[in-house]
Amino acid sequence: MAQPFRLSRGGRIDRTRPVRFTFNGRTVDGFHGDSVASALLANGIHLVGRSFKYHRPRGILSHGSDEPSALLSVDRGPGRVDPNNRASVVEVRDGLATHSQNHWPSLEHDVGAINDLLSPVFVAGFYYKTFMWPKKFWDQVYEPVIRAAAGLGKAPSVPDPDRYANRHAHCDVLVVGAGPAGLAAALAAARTGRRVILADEGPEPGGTLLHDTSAEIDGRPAAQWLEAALVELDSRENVILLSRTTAFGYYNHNHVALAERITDHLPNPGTAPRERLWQVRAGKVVLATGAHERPLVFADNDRPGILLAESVRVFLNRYGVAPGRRIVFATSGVSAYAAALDARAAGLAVTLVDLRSEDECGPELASLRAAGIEVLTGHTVIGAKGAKRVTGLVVAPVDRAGRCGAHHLIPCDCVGMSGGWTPAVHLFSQSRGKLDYNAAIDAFVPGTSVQGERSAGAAKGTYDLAACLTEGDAAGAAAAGSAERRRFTASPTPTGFRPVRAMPTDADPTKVRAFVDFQNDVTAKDIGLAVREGFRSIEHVKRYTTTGMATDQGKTSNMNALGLVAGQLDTTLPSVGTTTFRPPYTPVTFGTLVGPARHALFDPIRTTPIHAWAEARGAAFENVALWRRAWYFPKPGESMHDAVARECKAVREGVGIFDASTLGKIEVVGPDAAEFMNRLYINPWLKLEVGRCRYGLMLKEDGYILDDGVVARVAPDRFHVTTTTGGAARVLAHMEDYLQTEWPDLRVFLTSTTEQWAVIAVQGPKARAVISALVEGIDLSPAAFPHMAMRTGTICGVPTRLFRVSFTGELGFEINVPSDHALAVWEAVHAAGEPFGITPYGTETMHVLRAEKGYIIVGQETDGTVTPDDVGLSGMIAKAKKDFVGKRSLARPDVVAPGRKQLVGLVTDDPALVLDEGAQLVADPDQPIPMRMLGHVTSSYGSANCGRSIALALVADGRARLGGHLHATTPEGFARVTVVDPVFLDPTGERIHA
Amino acid sequence: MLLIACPHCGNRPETEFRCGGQAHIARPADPAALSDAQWAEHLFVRANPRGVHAERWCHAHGCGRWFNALRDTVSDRFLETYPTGAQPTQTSDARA
Amino acid sequence: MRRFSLSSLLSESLKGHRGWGRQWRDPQPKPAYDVVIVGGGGHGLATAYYLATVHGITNVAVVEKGWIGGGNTGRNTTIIRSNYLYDESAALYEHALKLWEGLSQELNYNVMFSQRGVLMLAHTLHDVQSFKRHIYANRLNGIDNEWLTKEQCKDFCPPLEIAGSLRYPVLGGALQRRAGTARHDAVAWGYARGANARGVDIIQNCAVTGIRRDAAGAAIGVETTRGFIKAGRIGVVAAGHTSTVMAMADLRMPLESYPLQALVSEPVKPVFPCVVMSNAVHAYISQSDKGELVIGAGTDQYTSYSQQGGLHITTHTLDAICELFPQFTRMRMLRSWGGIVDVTPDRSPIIGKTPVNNLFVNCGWGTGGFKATPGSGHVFAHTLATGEPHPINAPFTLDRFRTGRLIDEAAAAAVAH
Amino acid sequence: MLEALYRTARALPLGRFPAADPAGSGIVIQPAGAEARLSLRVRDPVASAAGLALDRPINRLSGDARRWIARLGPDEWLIGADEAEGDTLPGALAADLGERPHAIVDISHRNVGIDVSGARAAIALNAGCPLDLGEAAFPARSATRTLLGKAEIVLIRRPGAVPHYRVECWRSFSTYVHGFLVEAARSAG
Repeated sequence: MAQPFRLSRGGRIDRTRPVRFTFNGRTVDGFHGDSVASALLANGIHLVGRSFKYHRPRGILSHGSDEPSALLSVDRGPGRVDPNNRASVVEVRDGLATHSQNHWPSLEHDVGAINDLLSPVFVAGFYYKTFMWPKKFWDQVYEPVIRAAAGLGKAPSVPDPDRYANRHAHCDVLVVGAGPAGLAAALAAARTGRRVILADEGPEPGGTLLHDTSAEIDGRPAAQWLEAALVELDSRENVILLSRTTAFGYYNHNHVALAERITDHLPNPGTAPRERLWQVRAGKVVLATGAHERPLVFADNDRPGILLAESVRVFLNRYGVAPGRRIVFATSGVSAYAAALDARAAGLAVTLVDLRSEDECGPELASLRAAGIEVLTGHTVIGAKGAKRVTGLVVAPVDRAGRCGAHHLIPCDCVGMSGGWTPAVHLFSQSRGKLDYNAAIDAFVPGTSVQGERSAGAAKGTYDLAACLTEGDAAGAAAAGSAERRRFTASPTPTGFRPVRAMPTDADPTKVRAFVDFQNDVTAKDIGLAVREGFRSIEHVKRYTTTGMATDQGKTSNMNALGLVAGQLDTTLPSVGTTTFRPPYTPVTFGTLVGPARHALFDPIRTTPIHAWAEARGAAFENVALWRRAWYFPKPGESMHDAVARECKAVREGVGIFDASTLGKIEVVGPDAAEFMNRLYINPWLKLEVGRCRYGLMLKEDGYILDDGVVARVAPDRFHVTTTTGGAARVLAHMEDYLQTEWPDLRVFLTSTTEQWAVIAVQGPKARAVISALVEGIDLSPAAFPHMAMRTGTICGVPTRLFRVSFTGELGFEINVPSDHALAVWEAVHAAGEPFGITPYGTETMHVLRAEKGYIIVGQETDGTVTPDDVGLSGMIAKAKKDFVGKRSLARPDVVAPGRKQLVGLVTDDPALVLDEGAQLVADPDQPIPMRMLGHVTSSYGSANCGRSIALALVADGRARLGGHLHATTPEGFARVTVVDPVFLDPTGERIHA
Repeated sequence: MLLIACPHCGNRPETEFRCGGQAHIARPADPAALSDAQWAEHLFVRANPRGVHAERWCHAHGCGRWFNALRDTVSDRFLETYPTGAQPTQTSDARA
Repeated sequence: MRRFSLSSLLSESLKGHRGWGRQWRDPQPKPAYDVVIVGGGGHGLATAYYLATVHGITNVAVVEKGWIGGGNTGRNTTIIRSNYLYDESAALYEHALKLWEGLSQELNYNVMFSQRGVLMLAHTLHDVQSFKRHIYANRLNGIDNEWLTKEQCKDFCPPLEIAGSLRYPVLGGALQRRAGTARHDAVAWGYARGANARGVDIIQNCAVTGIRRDAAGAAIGVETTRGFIKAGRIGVVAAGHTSTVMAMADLRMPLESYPLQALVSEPVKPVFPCVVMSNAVHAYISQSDKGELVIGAGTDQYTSYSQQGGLHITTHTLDAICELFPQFTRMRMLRSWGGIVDVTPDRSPIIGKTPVNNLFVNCGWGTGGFKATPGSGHVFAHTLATGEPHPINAPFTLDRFRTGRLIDEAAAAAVAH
Repeated sequence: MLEALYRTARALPLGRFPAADPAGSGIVIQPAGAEARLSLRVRDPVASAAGLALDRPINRLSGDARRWIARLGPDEWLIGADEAEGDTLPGALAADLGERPHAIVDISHRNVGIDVSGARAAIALNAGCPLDLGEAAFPARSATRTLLGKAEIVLIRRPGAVPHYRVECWRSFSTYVHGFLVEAARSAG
């Protein structure tokens, strides 16, 4: 398509590099350097979307990230489709496919536009007043319809092929915004040698200098000054200059988040990440974020072709595009004059309508008229004509009292409107700085700072170019700790305006649709209704009308909304309040925030040195905390049930081998180690002999079980502590806390050795026979090496701490070897065990075997509300100890009261029935609901060794119920169970001492 | 993410630290001598001031040391950090 | 009170909606009330509403330092469910859920209670055991909650990734079909309008600065920025600020106030049909009527009144969301914010009397208070009206921390929300 | 004899990864070979033990590439040495520390080392490490425990003309840490 609205010259686009993309399937030509918005306008396309609620035709309002209306779905190839992109910030590139949103069947003919006819009903908050009858209809009819109508674009539906990156960065001075103030700040800071990061959201630094083509700085054209500034910044190693990078969040202690868009504008992104999150910790921050222009509020001000005045100027000067051939500028201030002059200079027909009276207007008026522009002062805009494109503006003279004279239609194909300026104080507000209202410029500006930042330029309400530069320089220098200051000269930038909340009109108010929030379809009438209904805080008005809640977060609408509320309440703006700005400044992809933390890097997968062996053997794995543990080892064709039954039998009848490396291990060393252990565990430690082990139980201070594990005394001043797999980090932290903060006098040191030692458990009657040939330096005979002993020696030539312990109830050894030797030792043990039929087993078999013995697992039988007595372990408590962590809590009234749940065994009437873990227990299954629950099943297995199912449970007064019956819930109903002792096998423990 | 001055390592990002709640709550020398109410107070009742708060931090992914800090819970600004067992030079609203 | 209905809406639409009056008055505080409620959030306003409607006590003031519903009521992710483990919690939240089911009609205000189902994902064998414990307990308490296989989870929530290759594969889930979401602001406004219509004074921009007590120590009124207000009984429902208010009566509370963050995406067409919670990877997500994905993040580790937390809390949550829903990496975060949640040692609320006569408290809802709003207000109104707890809130005493009779759902289930 | 036998058999978890410059970005990621490592804890240290300086500031490295000591906290040091020294070094340290309460714990197999070098190495590390790795804040001979993504590491900057960092992590995290560094190098552009 030819570009009929492309000006013959000018702009920063590269006319030697044509670019071709599509809009709703139609081919659109542009140039490198175009935004989608500028290219569409160059081709005369103004209708680009439908509004959220009323499905009104919408065009392009702005040239920047404040754009509320021109939201497109952008397709960058398979898997790279996403909605709600602002046409004004998406850069064109070959092959880009863009689509308008929120219409059916087409953008031009949208059935949803019926809503516009119903707009008298669909006012602010109408949905709170209806859709309540019949009650069932909300879920089934109303809500689905409302949802289908809402929602703008479509969410991506397939996984994203792009990668995202993260970078933590530090600098002395972070400058946000590379307009004149930001550039001056960055230059001043950079010259001190300090580390500077300068971030700008646009593809090209320069801000207003990119389109303020008539400006001069220090006697030369602004474009030259800009080029020199960029060359200097680029040459300095202490400066990082980031384009396409939005500072979107200002968090605590000068932690500022930036989103850098790396590849979206590239036709061939290669392997680069799509976007990068910069987490900058800045010494000082300079906020030079500029200002946003305010739309004027008049009837049908949302018609395609109606733009912000400064945006018209941007399209003309920066992109070489005429948004129309017959342009009317409507304004209440002087800044639009520059746009009008530039439009006239581009050869366009221009009329300017200024709300201000002739004497309110400044000397600039004369220059406009001198340029041949028709200027109507003291005129209001009554409304716009046209539907899918503006065709004219109805204006009328208006006096100071707001009385309108005769209406007059100015035909046009484009309107540039300006209601003044709003400093972009978002980041300042996010930094928790307090905003002050400056009546002179009718704006909230940065007031008291809370963090180490300063604002400069338009972000601070300073609009004049020379003042922006001077202020930026001062801010940058001060942030860098320099006393040097520069003064700049520049061409003047007239910016005064008369604040106007809604343009005066004499039209029937019930017929006027004057939009405040374009995207969310909030009109001035809606604001009025909210105030009438008692919503007076601006936060209430926002929430009731949804003004400022759209994807632009009210950048163009907030001040108009605030002003309308204040006007209606006849009060000042500050007393209505300003909304607190929250991150992000502009929407940020989840991918940017997630960064590399996807797939394998989402969370570490911890594996043991023996993992590869288990994998090769076809083991199934389960996740336990961050670990991946072998769950069971199915042989070909075996079900889990079969495999576990086989493994269980093998351990009791022969020998099994189990990877227990994930057990937490802590080396507790020091002269006071025993005393330390004594204070932390419920049982006694002072008299444990070197070379002996003890099962320890540890409580939190609230008396509930925290963790357990076997502990060996390696030397008088050295303990080898084990913890549960999931509890390792928690226990070490718990120990360090008490050691450092409660008992700093104890001479004890703690070191995690979880991963120093791999643990190979060899369990079963043949265990001794299997390892005896491999072990050197340790007498394995039962007399010399009894149950609950620990010896050091070597196995397969590798030094070992060999524990004779058992979590199965069988004769057993846990071979601790340094991790890098574990696989070799495991393979050697396995080979030595083959004549004995050694069977590798996983966590499931481990669970079954210990349940057969009634051994608890912390986290399964206990849940953070269970005391030692509840699980039948109160006998472990050292009676002689006056105190240990948690002891006092065991004497609380409700902990000693009868009725607590106690650990018992359960057997079902049907030996084949395996209860669900978590099944609840009742005495009478026929009682009415709600039933009285007596406890629940904590562990439940089919036990091949018992020849039936078994279960452990916590039951109220359980130990008094032995032999009694209860009923356990099943998916279908209930099953009768008998309460039994929790030890199902070998209650006297003969096997373990074999 | 807060920036926290570890007394040993200097300014470090919050993710390296673990917050341990209110500081200066000493474990009673003889818990058995306390009434249930006193023990509950020790275990559960916490100063929760809107303002300067003395709290415990551990540089868990750093030097591993516990220390104390005064922080304003409204601005989240740290007034000072100081070693476990020491007293702050400034006063907090929350006197334990 | 002008009744809301389709016909009143239509008739107003012909008249430019000039006929709608204020939804609640803006009264000057009277010198004395039978009951003064400190805190104009959902719980406080519901309390006032039920004092008026159930107990006939209408000489009531709700005193709010800012604007009503501006605290956690307007900052939460609006999840409503009742599938709690313990009898005490289950009774409390089920009481609330039953009230939710008729609330729009009761209040004549569409609170958009949407019973879209809350699906809690199990990622480990431990989760499976824990969820089944909940499901069975709920069954015996008459509360719906059912186990879904992972394939059934996918059917119920099509965007969910259930591949075994996930870091924490989905093993199944617990679904409460009656659970869902509601429009948070409307709850505050609906209760305010209903209470106002029955004579309750809702006094905004009025901060409590002190609690006045008589010689015997009993509370007799509140000092405020708009003067002293005498009160027969005082109910403090101040969420994150409870410690500060109670300190005015020299009471120290087992509470800590943490920042809790949440965020929404840009609005998109319906893509997410239910609420999904995943404790193992720390995420919960739903889609609002407006089309935004509403995502709850975690609490920061330190206490704060700043309503602002760290970025790492947000990124951590989104890591988990994008692990479960990998197609959402190209969605964009539109808005994030923080609330201040008051957390008790057992993460269950405190609703009832205090050691100070005539002073009552309703606090400690932590990260999950919104779902309880109607039930909380209902039982607290009973407590304020009669001076004694309703049977449902009787276990939620301050004294349980002395006796050890804690109601620790989180310890039992490791469920954060 | 047995000693020699088992040492040759030490199976390092990252043994299969060769040195790599995954992105062609000049960032070389090289899993370290087998080393001896000790955790030393002592409250009131002597100036040096076994020839290793204990009196350097916290978060400083001393020694050389084959025998180094990093002070990680007021009473904590991480010591690295040639594998052959693993058996003798604890005794030598203990002898010099005498009666001072201390703990020497062998963690040779707990820790895994990955060397990251190149002019842009710090950029790759900063993909997951939140510290300021600039010259002033983290000069050569800096050493500290910190984070890389979701894993705890010890980060050491070795002296030398080209930036050279040693990342030490626990054994079971080494796959994650290595994978993270490779991804970071790819994205460091």
